[in-house]
Amino acid sequence: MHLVTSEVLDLREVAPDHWVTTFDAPEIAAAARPGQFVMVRAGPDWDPLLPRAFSIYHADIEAGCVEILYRVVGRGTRQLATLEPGRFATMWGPLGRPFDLPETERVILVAGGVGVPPVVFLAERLAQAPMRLLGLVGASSRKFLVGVEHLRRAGAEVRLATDDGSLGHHGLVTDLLAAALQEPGQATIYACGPQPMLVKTARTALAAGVSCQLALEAPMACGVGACLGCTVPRAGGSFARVCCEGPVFAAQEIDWEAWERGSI
Amino acid sequence: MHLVTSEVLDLREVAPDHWVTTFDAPEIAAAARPGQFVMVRAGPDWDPLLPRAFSIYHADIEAGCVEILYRVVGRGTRQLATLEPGRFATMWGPLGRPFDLPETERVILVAGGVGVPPVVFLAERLAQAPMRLLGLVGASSRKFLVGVEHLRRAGAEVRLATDDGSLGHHGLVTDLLAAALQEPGQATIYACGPQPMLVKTARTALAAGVSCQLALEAPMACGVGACLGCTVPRAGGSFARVCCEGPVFAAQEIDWEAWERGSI
Amino acid sequence: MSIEPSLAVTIGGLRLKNPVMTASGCFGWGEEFRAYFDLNELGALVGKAVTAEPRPGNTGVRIHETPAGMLNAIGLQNPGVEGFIADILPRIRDLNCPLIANVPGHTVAEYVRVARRLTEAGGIDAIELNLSCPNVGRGGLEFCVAPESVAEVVSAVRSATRLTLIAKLSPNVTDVAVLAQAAQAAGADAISLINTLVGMAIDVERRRPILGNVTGGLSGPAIRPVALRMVYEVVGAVQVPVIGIGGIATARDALEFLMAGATAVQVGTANFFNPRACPEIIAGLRDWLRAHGIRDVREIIGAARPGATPAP
Amino acid sequence: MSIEPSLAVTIGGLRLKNPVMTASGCFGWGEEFRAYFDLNELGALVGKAVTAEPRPGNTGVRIHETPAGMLNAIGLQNPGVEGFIADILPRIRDLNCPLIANVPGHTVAEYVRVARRLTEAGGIDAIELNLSCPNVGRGGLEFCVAPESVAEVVSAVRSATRLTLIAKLSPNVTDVAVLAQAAQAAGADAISLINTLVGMAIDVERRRPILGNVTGGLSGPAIRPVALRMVYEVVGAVQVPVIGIGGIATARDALEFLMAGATAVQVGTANFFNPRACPEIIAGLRDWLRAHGIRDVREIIGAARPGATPAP
Ligand SMILES: Cc1cc2nc3c(=O)[nH]c(=O)nc-3n(C[C@H](O)[C@H](O)[C@H](O)COP(=O)(O)OP(=O)(O)OC[C@H]3O[C@@H](n4cnc5c(N)ncnc54)[C@H](O)[C@@H]3O)c2cc1C
Ligand SMILES: Cc1cc2nc3c(=O)[nH]c(=O)nc-3n(C[C@H](O)[C@H](O)[C@H](O)COP(=O)(O)OP(=O)(O)OC[C@H]3O[C@@H](n4cnc5c(N)ncnc54)[C@H](O)[C@@H]3O)c2cc1C
Ligand SMILES: Cc1cc2nc3c(=O)[nH]c(=O)nc-3n(C[C@H](O)[C@H](O)[C@H](O)COP(=O)(O)O)c2cc1C
Ligand SMILES: Cc1cc2nc3c(=O)[nH]c(=O)nc-3n(C[C@H](O)[C@H](O)[C@H](O)COP(=O)(O)O)c2cc1C
Ligand code: FES
Ligand code: FES
Repeated sequence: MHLVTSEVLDLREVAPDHWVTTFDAPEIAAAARPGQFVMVRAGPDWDPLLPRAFSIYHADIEAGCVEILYRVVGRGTRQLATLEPGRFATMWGPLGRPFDLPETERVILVAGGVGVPPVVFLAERLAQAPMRLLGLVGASSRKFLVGVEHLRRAGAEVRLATDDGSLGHHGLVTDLLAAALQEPGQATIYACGPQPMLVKTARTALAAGVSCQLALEAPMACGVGACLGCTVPRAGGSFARVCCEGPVFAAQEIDWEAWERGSI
Repeated sequence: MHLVTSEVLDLREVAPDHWVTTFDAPEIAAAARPGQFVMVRAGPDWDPLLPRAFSIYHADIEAGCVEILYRVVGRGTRQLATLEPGRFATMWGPLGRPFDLPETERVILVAGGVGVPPVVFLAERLAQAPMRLLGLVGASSRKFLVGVEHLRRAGAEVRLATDDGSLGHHGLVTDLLAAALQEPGQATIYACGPQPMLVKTARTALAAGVSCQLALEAPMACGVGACLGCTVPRAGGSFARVCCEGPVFAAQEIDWEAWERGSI
Repeated sequence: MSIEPSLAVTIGGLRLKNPVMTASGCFGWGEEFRAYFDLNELGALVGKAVTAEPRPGNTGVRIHETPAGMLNAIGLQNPGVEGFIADILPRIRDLNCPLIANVPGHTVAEYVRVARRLTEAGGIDAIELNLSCPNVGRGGLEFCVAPESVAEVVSAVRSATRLTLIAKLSPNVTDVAVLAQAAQAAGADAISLINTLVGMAIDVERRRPILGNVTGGLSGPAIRPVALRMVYEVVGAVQVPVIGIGGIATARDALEFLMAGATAVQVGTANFFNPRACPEIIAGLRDWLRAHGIRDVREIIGAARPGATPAP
Repeated sequence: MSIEPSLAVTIGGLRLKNPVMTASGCFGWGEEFRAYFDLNELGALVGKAVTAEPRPGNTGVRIHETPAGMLNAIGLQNPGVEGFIADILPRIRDLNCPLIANVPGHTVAEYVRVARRLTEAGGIDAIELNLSCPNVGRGGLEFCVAPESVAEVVSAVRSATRLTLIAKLSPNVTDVAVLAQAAQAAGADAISLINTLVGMAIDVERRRPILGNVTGGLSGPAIRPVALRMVYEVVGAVQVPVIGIGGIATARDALEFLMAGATAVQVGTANFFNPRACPEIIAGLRDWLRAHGIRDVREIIGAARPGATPAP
């Protein structure tokens, strides 16, 4: 874990309201593994107060930089998107439990909305591996489909879904998953996205008996395991902290029904 | 009074930690008079919460822009100095009672530290007037002397004082005032600066029977007369609001002793 | 839906065209804001505190910024009820929105005297009893903490005026709901809350309290969660309308209070950092209702309370 | 001056190398922070609440950001006193700074039982009685409001342990000084305050309270002015040392509490937004004292109180 004052090297809008910020953070880049995240504070004042968690989108060990991809939805992301190159943010990480690497011949990557980053990072790390990558990417509309080129560059076949049908399958990305599971070859599923998508994906995987790892989100204060704010219900009965026991969980570790019920 | 979302046109550091921001604010520029101020909020979030008051340094009616000069000392000014050209701030004004224009043959402008702006603005408006301008400018050290060139360009003779003797008189700017008052010709004094400088200036002027107007500062919440936070003791006994009954007061209007006592 | 939603609500005898009022001490008597918007847009205008005698206010520093909030120790500076009636009232009488006077006091007699004079003078539509001003020595402070004294003040003033009577409560108590019940039982037409939390700040370099008065009242967005919780509690404890106050700066903030069960809200500190806060909140409420296909703001009052119809 | 200032202070039987502790529930048992600094730098480590039985914690949303603050409704999740002694204590025993356990309770017996087991187990240097947890139903809440119940809990635990005993008070009361006096009279070695203010937030789109528990505790810089005022009040009312808590995020904030008369401070929420908050505050205190030529931090304790020597 490294706590750094990190310079912004680049800031670009990759889709409407979707931004990528590149930070100079060599120690974090060197340690980062797909599925992990960083905590970022973008300003010196007390509102917004808490850091925000962002999945690592790219970690370039040689260039020593870390990229995050985010959608501007509230105070934290709005503030972040004003940090032009040359400005600084405080960042700590890499945090959390990363994806376990696959041992199957096929890998299915399922991403919804701004759930793309960890899945892209994983695909890049698997680009040289001897397995077939299939990326299923969903968004509300074609203009919000991000990270697709990165998946293709990593050698993945990509199938798309949009809620409004403006590109690819007209419907949910999880619709594509059922079909993909019918195809031959043992697969491992990796998923990140909004809660309903994750719940659906987990249930599909559990029903099909396919190994599945999901990167979860929960409201976080500290990101390091201290506040107990980010808990999700474990299949066993107790609570697990998303920030340090996750964010990646295997499908069978979570009590999906309880999580659905307890969510805002 | 105009409330505008104003674009930053220019931001430059004119001395260590001293910045000038130029805002696009045609209505305010057109209405501004020397001694008046604007309230500025530089960010969308709630910390810092309150707007900050800044004297108008320049108001260019033709270009439609307003300039302020400030020293970065706390949260508000630090935030302001991050607003690069193209960013926006909320601004309202011009506010407060301006300087009454002089009717004497000589005008003595006394400025300490970041008290320079209203005095420079006044000098510029008097540049074409048939009177002699004498600027007395003080700062802790030569590198913090700002606005001097503007005073000279407006036709003023300028005398300097620094606390550390690095340029001009080694001592306080108010030391220069006593000497200046000995010189021939009836004078009006205009002053802006830290509280001790204003108190000294007012007492010197009252003792010499010379007309004197001073631009005061007080902690402000609203800047428009509503909160009653910015009061200073009147010579009569009651309180005056700096934001709307001032910031400019004649020397005889204020109970200087009570103000000194009550200050933080 | 393109139907214009209705924003009107009723508080005692007051009909408000919308649920947004100004908070006492944060808007003068409105004159300072005429340059920024048409005051007639307001649901009601609550003015500065009016005391029996003129008050000069506190010496020394009166306000200090804190994280997402501010401390004030103004000390009830005002020209007294006679000065108010002679000098201020004539200038604001023409306004086309209800005018509410805020009345603090040291003794029951003082509350009654001011309320009576304001009623006689005419032009004022409601009286908000400030049962909680922490800034003037012990003034008013004794009235905020015990239900008996709240009841005493409210029933004495109730007998002295036919105007709508609002009891404004202090948050610096263990159980605000009990005070609200006492005020209701004594004849208050409505409860408003919260007044400021008592706070303080120290100037570390000078090693002394920053405010001339040592302590002051904390207001602004920082206190909003506390205010909302107290409003939620009080709405569950009384039947009269509750007016929510504390840190409201946006239409979304106002919606939180309405959904907690407040019939109306007051906007205080926000006027200082945005002179157009009130009209923006009113417009924002209207837009939100329209966007959600809600025809009447009263449909969402209490919508987040147990038993309310869940969001569609 | 180049002399290294002394930061050491004493709280009951505890000698602290500096006056900066962590606040309960905001630092785990420190293990999460070992990656960010050497925990032995701390004046003391106050750990998570330890209850008699294991507690799963609350369901639903547990934290929510507010302006310059946050709400939490964790629900005292912890493995219970036996789980703590078996699993956590062995891992932290080696620390070279005093360890303080925070103990909430539903009944006097529960407080006593946990305090006794922790004393027997060894390795814990002080017990902080959490007399104010607002998050678990009525749990603890009854103990915070009446001086009699505070006294009852404190004196029962006092008889059960020889460890330094700190009474942590709730700010959600009319008169915190009276509670502090009750705790002192019953044998508390120190008073710590404040715990969180009860607050709430509503999700306007879903029309329901955001927190699973409806209300939660407000902490962070937003509450600092209230905390400072209460500390200032309590220091004037008791003779035992007072530990200031609430919104402390910088050395300047800590200095405000020390100058108000606190002997030490606790840092809570700041650990979440800056994992190095504690060591930075300790270093900042040292730098400030050095820059001001002060050799001993105790010289500035109470420096902003009436009668203290004014700043040079
Ligand atoms: C492990 C992890 C990884 C993450 N990775 C990413 C990532 O890669 N990219 C990404 O974009 N995000 C990611 N997130 C989410 C991210 O941390 C932020 O929560 C998110 O970006 C929103 O932050 P914000 O400050 O902009 O919005 P906030 O201001 O925190 O608001 C968040 C949402 O809640 C709503 N909201 C706020 N206040 C209220 C209220 N009072 N009532 C009702 N609704 C309200 C807002 O409208 C907004 O939609 C991740 C989160 C976790 C836990
Ligand atoms: C009419 C008027 C005109 C003005 N014109 C100008 C101008 O032209 N140029 C200009 O630079 N300024 C001007 N000011 C002052 C300006 O409004 C700001 O107050 C000033 O710039 C400092 O703002 P800040 O937000 O940076 O500092 P703040 O964060 O508000 O702090 C102000 C000072 O107080 C100190 N401080 C803050 N908190 C504490 C605390 N808890 N304890 C002890 N000390 C504390 C800070 O260190 C700092 O020195 C004017 C003020 C008025 C009223
Ligand atoms: C500068 C100032 C002056 C105030 N004066 C009064 C007053 O005279 N009477 C009163 O009942 N409340 C007074 N208040 C309290 C407000 O009306 C309101 O209850 C409180 O500030 C919380 O709301 P806010 O957070 O929106 O400001 C004052 C508040 C401020 C900030
Ligand atoms: C997430 C969280 C959990 C907390 N848990 C406890 C607790 O278990 N026991 C306790 O006495 N206080 C608890 N507190 C209160 C803090 O110890 C502290 O009193 C309060 O947060 C104010 O300090 P701060 O503003 O520095 O956070 C908790 C606070 C937070 C934010
Ligand atoms: S975010 Fe604090 S424990 Fe996970
Ligand atoms: S700043 Fe509010 S009255 Fe002057």
